[in-house]
Amino acid sequence: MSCSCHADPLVPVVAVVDNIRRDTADIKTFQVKKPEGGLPFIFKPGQCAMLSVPPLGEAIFSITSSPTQQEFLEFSIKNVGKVTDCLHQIEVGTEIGIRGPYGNNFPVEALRGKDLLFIGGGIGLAPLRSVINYALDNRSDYGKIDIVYGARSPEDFVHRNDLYQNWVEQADTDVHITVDREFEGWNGHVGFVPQYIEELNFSSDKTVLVCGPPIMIKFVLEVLEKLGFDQKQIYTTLELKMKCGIGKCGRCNIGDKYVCKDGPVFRCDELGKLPDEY
Amino acid sequence: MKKIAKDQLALLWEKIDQNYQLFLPIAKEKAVNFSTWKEGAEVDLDALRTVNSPKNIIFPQTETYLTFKKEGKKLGLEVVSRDEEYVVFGVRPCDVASFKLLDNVFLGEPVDKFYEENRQKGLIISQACLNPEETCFCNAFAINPESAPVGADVATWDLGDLLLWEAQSEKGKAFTEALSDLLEDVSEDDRKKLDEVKAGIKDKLEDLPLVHVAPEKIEGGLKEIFASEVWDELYQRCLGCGMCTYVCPTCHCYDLKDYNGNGCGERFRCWDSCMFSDFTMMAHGNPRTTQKERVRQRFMHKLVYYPNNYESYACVGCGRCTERCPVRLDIVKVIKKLGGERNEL
Amino acid sequence: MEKIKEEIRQIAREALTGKKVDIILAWEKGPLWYDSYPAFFTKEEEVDSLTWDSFCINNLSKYLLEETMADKKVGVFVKGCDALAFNQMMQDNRIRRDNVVVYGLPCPGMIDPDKVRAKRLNRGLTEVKQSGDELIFVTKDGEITVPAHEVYYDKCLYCHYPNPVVYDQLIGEKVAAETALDRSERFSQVEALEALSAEERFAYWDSQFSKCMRCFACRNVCPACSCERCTFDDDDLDILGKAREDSEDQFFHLIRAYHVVGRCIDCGECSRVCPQDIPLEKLNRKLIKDINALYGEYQAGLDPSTKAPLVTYQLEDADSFTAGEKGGKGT
Amino acid sequence: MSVIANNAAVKNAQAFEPLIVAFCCNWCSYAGADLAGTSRLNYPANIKIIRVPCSCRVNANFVLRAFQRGADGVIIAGCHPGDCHYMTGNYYTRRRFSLLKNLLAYVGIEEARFKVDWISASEGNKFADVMNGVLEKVHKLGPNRKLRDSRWRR
Repeated sequence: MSCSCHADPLVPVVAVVDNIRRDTADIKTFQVKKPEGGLPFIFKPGQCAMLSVPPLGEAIFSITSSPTQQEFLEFSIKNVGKVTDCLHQIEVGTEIGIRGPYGNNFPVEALRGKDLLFIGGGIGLAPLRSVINYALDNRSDYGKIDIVYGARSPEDFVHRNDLYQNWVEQADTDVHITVDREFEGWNGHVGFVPQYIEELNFSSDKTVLVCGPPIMIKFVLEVLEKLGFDQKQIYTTLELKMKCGIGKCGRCNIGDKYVCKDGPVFRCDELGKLPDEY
Repeated sequence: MKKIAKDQLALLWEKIDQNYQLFLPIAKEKAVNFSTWKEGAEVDLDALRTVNSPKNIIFPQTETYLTFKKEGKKLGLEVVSRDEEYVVFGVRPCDVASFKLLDNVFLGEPVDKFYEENRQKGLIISQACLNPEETCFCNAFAINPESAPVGADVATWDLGDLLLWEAQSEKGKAFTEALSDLLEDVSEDDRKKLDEVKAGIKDKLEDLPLVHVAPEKIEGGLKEIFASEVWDELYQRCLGCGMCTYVCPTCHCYDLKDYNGNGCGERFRCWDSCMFSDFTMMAHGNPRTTQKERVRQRFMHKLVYYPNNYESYACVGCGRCTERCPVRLDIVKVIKKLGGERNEL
Repeated sequence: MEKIKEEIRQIAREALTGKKVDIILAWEKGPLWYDSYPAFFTKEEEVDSLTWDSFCINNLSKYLLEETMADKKVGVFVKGCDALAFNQMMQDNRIRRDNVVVYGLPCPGMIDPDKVRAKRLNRGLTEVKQSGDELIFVTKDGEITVPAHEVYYDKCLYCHYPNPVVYDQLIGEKVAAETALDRSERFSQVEALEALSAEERFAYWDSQFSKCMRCFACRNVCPACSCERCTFDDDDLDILGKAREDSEDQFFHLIRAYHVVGRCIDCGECSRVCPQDIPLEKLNRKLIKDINALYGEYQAGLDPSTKAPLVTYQLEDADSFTAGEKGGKGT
Repeated sequence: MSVIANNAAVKNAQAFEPLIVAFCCNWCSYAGADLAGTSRLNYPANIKIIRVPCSCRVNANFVLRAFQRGADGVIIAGCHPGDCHYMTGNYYTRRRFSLLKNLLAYVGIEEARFKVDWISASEGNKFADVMNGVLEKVHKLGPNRKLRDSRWRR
């Protein structure tokens, strides 16, 4: 057997789940590293990885930790299907398979010197968090950072520590949090994310990174347009069914692009060239 | 150029079989498919097209590539080693052309090493089509059925009781050399006969009912064709089976699945079909909810998306879908409906 | 059939212009001689391409599933076997009768293109005309006349119901219901297999099933396979694996056949569409034969108000396992 | 791999031990099994009993899946016709599995590998007899390879 087959992009390597944190009732954040310690691979903010839990198969997740975190990868995973359900049941120390990184990334180099506006909804904060932490770890490279985050209820917030502590404490960084409707004991902002963006009336010279449920993205884009943002200033991520991660299996094909390879990050003007099938 | 009498072919198979896994068009229970040769196998070199295309050899319908074993929290993964070297005999020029289209996908970055290895281990022997049938339209994709196609290591022509043989690649030459005791040199007469047969092909092609298919006549950009009203009508009769995608030599969508074999198991790659309702089904919904979107995806991919990426159509005009689709929703009808037809030749 | 074709077109036009229906389900002709396929007509002017010839094999009842779900009025043309399918789908509550106008077409039989090719009649063939019990193949080099039964589908030769058993309007004259072959003979191939040893039978079916590509054409074309979501399609259930593995092929075919027990109208569409020529009718007919033997003669699709054999029972039913082949009485 | 390979080697070295899967109705044959046990009637340990609420809960998938995953024989045991806890369940069982039994035989599965029978809660003897009968016949036939998934490790 030639050793070249080990390099096949479809073959995972073994990694170990080092720490598991429960964020919400159905979201957990997993820290994953090589059995001997360290990252299984080098990646950039916005990229994804395929996690395997044999014999149930694989699923792709965005890496929520920043590349500046050298000890482990983090994945925030919502329990929605067979693979995620299995992941939610495993204990610390369990070995899983991992392969990656896949897809393109947020253009962290090109964004240097710019004011950044992150807009996240629900679990959609996961890929953004990678960039946010990257930017904060290289704070002097970037301008003002605004983070708008919304969830259905206060119980549905992911990465609470970041939202309430780590990010707020940073210089020139504002976190704006909202929930969909009134809740007892909730004194913060109430309303959907798009409305909140409109209320906050951001100046249109910022670069925007959006991720969340498709319906939220749709309305956020409308509001941003109203506020005078150019499509070229807005980046978002797409999510389609993916299997191979290398742009061949055809599942995430949309137009002449493959989300797993040419995405998941798209600038909105490029997204406009694709058929509306996502 | 070499030749071999057709009644000597069994000796040839036997000889090749000693060193290679040999795939031939073999009839089994009424269906002709490429399968491994065994003595007594019913080889059918006259079958114009096999049911399953030879795609099944270079990109098998099911291919196990990983085994795993779980013990407590431990996970063991092992890559499955590949098969021996093989020879495929009797690949038609359209099917040879399809290999290049699959190569574009699988050998593009990041390279699919399993596929690459499969390709490297294979030797392709083509067989020219001297009697194309009514469902053939390879000429629409500039494929010459009588030719020695690019991508074949050896090209052959069936002249009734003779098979003419020409090595094309270095690999093909070495292979031919190793079979020299069974192959003899052709005579001037044989060459002449071949030239005559080849010359006669053009008329036969022009006589075919689907000769006017011309995908390059399709007008409009990606989004225009996508939004065309044609799809509203075309998809209606589609039953949503996956036959067209499975018999198609250029369809390459696949799935990766695990088999749970009681504590240990394996992961395999298998063909999948964009015609199936669950193809794009995710936990939070399905972006292609009706058969219309699925049918559109398949043909947009073949006629627009793939050409945008690789500058050729993802169809070779083999006629399998034309012959097999239960409701005759084949690519010819789609191309024509989109305006891909020429009036004169 | 030419005359009937004109009549069909007229009916279709009138139904559409009179807003009697929103859609007409019929057939259209493609570029090849055998190329008649299902078509959906919504406008009067489209009806000119409607066809009716000896290649209209597709059963249009299958499409009623989707269409009536969308709450549309549908006019559908049915042959004898399609009418059985229609009734079967009615029995399964898969069609809303109020939404459908059924136009019955007595069927002389349909031509099997494979039989035409086997006779090498397809070279330069442009048209096939019907003349009584004979068919005239019009080729570029002249006309060839062939007895119709030589090129009809096998299933047509056994067909006992060429005249639709259900319709709102019948078009043309009824045809004679005598079958070209003895109807009981349709089980002869089943009997031939039954006579073999277990090893021989397994070898036979193994080599048949192992050709299967799992394209699901047999399922999707079947009027009895009318579940909204097939259990095989649910990835998470993992009832049927996706691998080409003999046991998965066997599993699929046995369950498919078993799932249509008592509802299979024996239209043979599954075998017709199988790209690998797996004789699925030999599985279906085995089950039909056993139903007939154990629970009395039954033809699915004949009467939608009856119950299919597997959703009912008789106290005195025989079984095949307690005392020999058919013995055993219920208490 | 070595663990599995060793197990297989050990198994091969021993005499053939058939694996029989028996789907038993909760209201009769499952109790029949109990009775057989408490009456110290011998029935072999390599019969794996799966309790079902009624014999008609078993569907054809279950039977085929058992064969796929290593069973050498499959038994369905329900209440005698007329005695169903749910009034009519086993009448359906009777029709369904009469046909399935014939179908399995038709595709070449030896008839002795699939057995349906009626065993009441009081028929501990019959339970043991039926189980032993199937076991004996299957033992004679040898290991089942038909319908077995080649990837399954027993």
